[in-house]
Amino acid sequence: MSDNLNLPRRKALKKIGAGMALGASGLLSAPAFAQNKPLKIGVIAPRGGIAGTAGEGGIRAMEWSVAKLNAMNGIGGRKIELVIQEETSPKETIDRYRKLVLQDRVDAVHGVISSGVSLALAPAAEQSQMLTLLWDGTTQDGVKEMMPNPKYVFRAIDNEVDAVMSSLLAIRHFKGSMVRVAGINADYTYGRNTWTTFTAILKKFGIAHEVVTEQWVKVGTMDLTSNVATLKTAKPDVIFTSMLFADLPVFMRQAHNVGLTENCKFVMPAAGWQQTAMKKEFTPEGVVFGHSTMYFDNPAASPLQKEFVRWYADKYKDYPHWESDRAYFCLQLYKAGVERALAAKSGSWPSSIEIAMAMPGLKVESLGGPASMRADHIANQLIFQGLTTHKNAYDFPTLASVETMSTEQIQKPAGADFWQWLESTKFKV
Amino acid sequence: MSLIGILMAGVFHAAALFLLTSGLQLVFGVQRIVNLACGSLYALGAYVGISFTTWALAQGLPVPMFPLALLAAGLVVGLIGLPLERLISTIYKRPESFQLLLTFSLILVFQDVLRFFWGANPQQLANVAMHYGSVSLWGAQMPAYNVFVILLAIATAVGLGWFLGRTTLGKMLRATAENREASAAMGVNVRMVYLLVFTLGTTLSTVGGAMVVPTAAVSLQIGVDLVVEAFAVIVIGGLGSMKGAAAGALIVGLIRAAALVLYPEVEVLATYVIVLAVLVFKPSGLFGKAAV
Amino acid sequence: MSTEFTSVALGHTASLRDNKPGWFARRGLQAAIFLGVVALAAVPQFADAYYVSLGIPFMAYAVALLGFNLLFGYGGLLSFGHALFLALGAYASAMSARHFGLTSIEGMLLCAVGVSLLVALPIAFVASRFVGIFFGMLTLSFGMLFYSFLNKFYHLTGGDSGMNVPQPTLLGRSYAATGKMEFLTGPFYYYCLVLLALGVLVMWGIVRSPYGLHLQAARDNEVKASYLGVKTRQVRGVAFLISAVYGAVGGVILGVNTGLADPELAYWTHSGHLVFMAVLGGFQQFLGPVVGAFVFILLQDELQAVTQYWRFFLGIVLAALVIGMPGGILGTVRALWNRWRKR
Amino acid sequence: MTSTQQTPLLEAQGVGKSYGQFIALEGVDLRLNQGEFVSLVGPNGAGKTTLVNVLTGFVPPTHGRVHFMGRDIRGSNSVELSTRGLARAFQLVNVFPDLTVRDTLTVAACSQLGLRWRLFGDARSHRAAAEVVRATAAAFRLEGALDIVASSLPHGKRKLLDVASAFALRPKVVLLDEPTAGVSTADKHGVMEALLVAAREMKVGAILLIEHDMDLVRRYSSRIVAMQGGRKIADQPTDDFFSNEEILSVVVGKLETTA
Repeated sequence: MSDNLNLPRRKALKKIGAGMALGASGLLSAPAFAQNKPLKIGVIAPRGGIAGTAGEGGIRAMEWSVAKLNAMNGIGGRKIELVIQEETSPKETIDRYRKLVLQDRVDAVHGVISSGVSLALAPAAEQSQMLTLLWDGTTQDGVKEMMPNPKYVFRAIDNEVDAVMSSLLAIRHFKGSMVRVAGINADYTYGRNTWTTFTAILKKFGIAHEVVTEQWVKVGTMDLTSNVATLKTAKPDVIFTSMLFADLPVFMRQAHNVGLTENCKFVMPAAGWQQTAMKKEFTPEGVVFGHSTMYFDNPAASPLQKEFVRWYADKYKDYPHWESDRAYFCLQLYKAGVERALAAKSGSWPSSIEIAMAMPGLKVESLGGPASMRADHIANQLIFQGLTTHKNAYDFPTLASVETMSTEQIQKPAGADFWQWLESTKFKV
Repeated sequence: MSLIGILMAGVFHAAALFLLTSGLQLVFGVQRIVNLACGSLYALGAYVGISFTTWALAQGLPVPMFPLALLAAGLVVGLIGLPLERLISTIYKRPESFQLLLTFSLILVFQDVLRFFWGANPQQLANVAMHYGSVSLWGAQMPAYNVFVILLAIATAVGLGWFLGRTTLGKMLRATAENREASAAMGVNVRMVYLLVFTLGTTLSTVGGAMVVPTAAVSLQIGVDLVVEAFAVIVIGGLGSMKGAAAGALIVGLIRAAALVLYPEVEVLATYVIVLAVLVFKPSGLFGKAAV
Repeated sequence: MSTEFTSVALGHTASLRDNKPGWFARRGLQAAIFLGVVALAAVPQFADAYYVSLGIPFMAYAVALLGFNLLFGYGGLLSFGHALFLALGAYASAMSARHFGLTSIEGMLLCAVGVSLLVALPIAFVASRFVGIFFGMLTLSFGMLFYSFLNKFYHLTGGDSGMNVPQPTLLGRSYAATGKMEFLTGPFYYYCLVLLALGVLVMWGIVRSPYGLHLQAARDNEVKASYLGVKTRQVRGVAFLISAVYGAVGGVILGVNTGLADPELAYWTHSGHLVFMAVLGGFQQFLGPVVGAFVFILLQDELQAVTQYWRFFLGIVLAALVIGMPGGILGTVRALWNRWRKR
Repeated sequence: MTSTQQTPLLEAQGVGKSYGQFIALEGVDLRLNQGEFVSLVGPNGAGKTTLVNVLTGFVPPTHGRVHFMGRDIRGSNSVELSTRGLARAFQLVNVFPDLTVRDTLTVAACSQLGLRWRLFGDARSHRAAAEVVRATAAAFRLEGALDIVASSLPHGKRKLLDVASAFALRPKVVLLDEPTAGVSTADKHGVMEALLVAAREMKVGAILLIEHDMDLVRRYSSRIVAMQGGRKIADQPTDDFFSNEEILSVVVGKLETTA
């Protein structure tokens, strides 16, 4: 054991001198570094715990597309090398982020799923001038405070977008039979925001409704029978839930088992993460079911997506969800950014800031479809939702018909405040 | 609107909690050991239960038999109590705090062992629980299996009561709990008693996990999450008391249900408030012996 | 009975021998402290920036554990909810920044100390009645109560996303110009080092003081102590307060380091890691916790680098320590040293 | 024998203690005057230790009251009484296993000097405290062992340390519960001698000794109180006591059966 303990110390001593060379700054991909060096990309994603599923989805897509890119000539002639770190609590993750920046000397960092971590990382990224592309986990509240006009941080689409779209779909499909409304959502910022969004949009469209119960469950709770019973007694017409972790299938199963699913509609903006766990036996048809930026079974999907889904299904006996698309999008965007910057510098390797400057406005082909990066470093992508059906070969429901909306219609414009925008803007159902 | 449904849900939650804590209480009652890893054992039972039952059903086990498969799985993994007891026995003579430490280390180990075999994704059993359909109690619909779990908890409580109270072995355990030296002098093989009690306690947890999982799912997280609820139960009920476990479980279960109806915001906090109130006004818990 | 247990356990690795003015205790300890400070001060000069940045969480935990060990090592009280006070420190600095616009770390520290005392007082009042497992469970309950409070009152605490902890000024000097990493691995590193050194000196004074002796007497034998005029309950209560303050100071450092105060800081497994570090270094030695924090940080870092199953190996290490090496690293070193001197 | 007119240092009037139905003490009167060395004898379970517990405020009596230096001790616990000068040594070896002899004595010295809440400064180098420690150690011949951890002391010495720590409080009255239990007959006298010397040097007012060894009792005590079944059955000067056959037979007889 003792030498086990000494190991890192020795390592630290070996690093004498090396440390000062580049100090703590993130200006690592300077022209000085030869093109032939591999391009190191740090990946931070959860591997265990409630978000483990999501993390895996992203990492797998990353590995898939890296393999493809490296088969050609990588990015800008440099082969890609992934350095994967686990995303846990913000405190620990920030240490691993620094490890990527300072020790592994990565050229960019991709990933991150939980809002808490993304909020801790963003300032660190700006300060260490490390190009950082977030897959997910960007709720409104913190973002305003923590990421004012970022230089190096690029965010996925707003988390609230899915809720906006499914609220609109709910109105389209359930209008008239939406008097008694209930909500059961995870007891944290995302859950609260999505629920507020839903009720706000109902008001906007003058849907006369009564909120019969609002429930906030601790993320990862595995026994929701009491909540379900309470919902049952509240006799809602529609239940809105943005739960998206393992607790969602548990909720549906327990809801089904007391007959809550019989005469009540469901709205689930973010159920896609759990798609394969939402078995037919307890997930009814006619649920507003959100797949965010990628729906694996989309008949109109691009050949690219079809190819990926096939590979994924063969390799993992499972079907990919939107986190795969997010990861793929970030990598493609980064590639496009590097290439544009390279062209601008006529071939000599660009610095982080040059790449960062190159990315806004870029359009790339992501798994889910065409996607682009806005000037305010927020993504524009397509969102896929629809009503569930059991008419398929799987043991879980799919979408009867795929509704597609672009975030250009349902995402707050650059610089706007989400809630004010939600008030003012006109949506069409 | 009928509150029965909510009430029953509370009782069901209580039943699950009792199955989780009864083992904890038994072990503490006899050995004065608090096993922080109880949640992990519960999770272990659930994971193994799912895998084994799924396999058994695939092998053509008639669906109505699935509880037997779960029970079998729970009982078999319960045997892990034997090596664990041997491990913990190395620190019987140390201060109580050391048990907390050792069992905490077990949590870390279990978390990754479970992850290694079952992966990061939460596991669930096919919805066989609904095979028995649901029953209607005073107008409230409830899956028959949930009622079965409640009955199982009651049976466990009664069974343990009878075992500890009536059987000679049970009396022997109680004697050991009262005074280790004396009963050793009277020829009780304390070492065997401890081995037995700890394994029994472990088995209660694993069986609990296995039997409850069809109504929900199991994730790596519950290993640490359940510890908190379990502590709430035994602090309220009183360490080492079976009555306490039952009472504590009922209180926590019903408080939660009640909070959901009255004021959902305080669902979690309410439990802690009760816990602290008990600690301040009746430190020994409702049925516990003196705390200090 | 339990006092008998204690005596057996703590007796077998003649604990806290710093009471005994042998060479190791007097010279050795002073030398160790001095060399330690010098070595730490030198680290940024040669070590890789990453390891320098690891030095900050290390010092944060070292400070917190000094307090924790007054409770555990000297008071015989194992708190399984001590992360509460680290979280409190972090949140106090975040709130003082947001609500009172405090930007100086001194202000944050003062805030944290004040708040931690306010919170610790009622807890100490209740907790000082308990020992052993009950104390552990009680503190765990309080810790989790705070955890769910942080999650529930999100409009106050930011819920799961936590609160931003801005880069503070040190001694009135602002480092807004310097990047965060330069700030952390430069001035802030040395600032923390000074805090740690002060923390060590103050704690060294406390454990040798009459009060410190009374605390140990209460740990070893409550009844006998009371007959020698030791106010066991009050003495323990005060130990809890002091440890709370140390925890909060550690929390401030941690908060500045992460730039965020988040609820996970208060989750009970974080407390478990604190205990782990104390035992790893040797809770029966004055400097044990500091060594523990140091080794734990490097150990965790190394394990995470080599395997995604690092928790498993941490668990194995902890179990091995508890069973085979209860003296921890320093305890074992001390034992070996004594044997060597006998020859 | 001192005059009984003066207010006794320690006085119990009709003290009774019962746990549920079980009556541990019943109507016990006891006076302990300046300069007295009283021995408390009786078979096991006679209630001797319970009496001492009551006298030191460790357990409250169910009946009667106890006065220490003229003041009713009701409501004051062993901590206060010990600082006011009522010290006790225990039947079981009961020191602090992990503290050195010096520290153990210092603990007492600090409470006696009211240094309890001094949070800083080395207690061992506090002049007054150090002086108390030195004197006590000297009186009990422990100077040699000052820096040895209690748990590694030989049994006899540990016993001494327990008594010594009580004396380090500079008490008016010391209650000793079989200070020589488990000590070899040879050492017993050593302990007692040391104890008396110390008592004289430290101006201890009175000593109450619980003892089974009749030679010790006969040799050192000025008065003897005999108990049985929670009652006081005799309270006489030593010589009268040892000439009182039937009482002696009760006590000694019981002793032989138990011994």
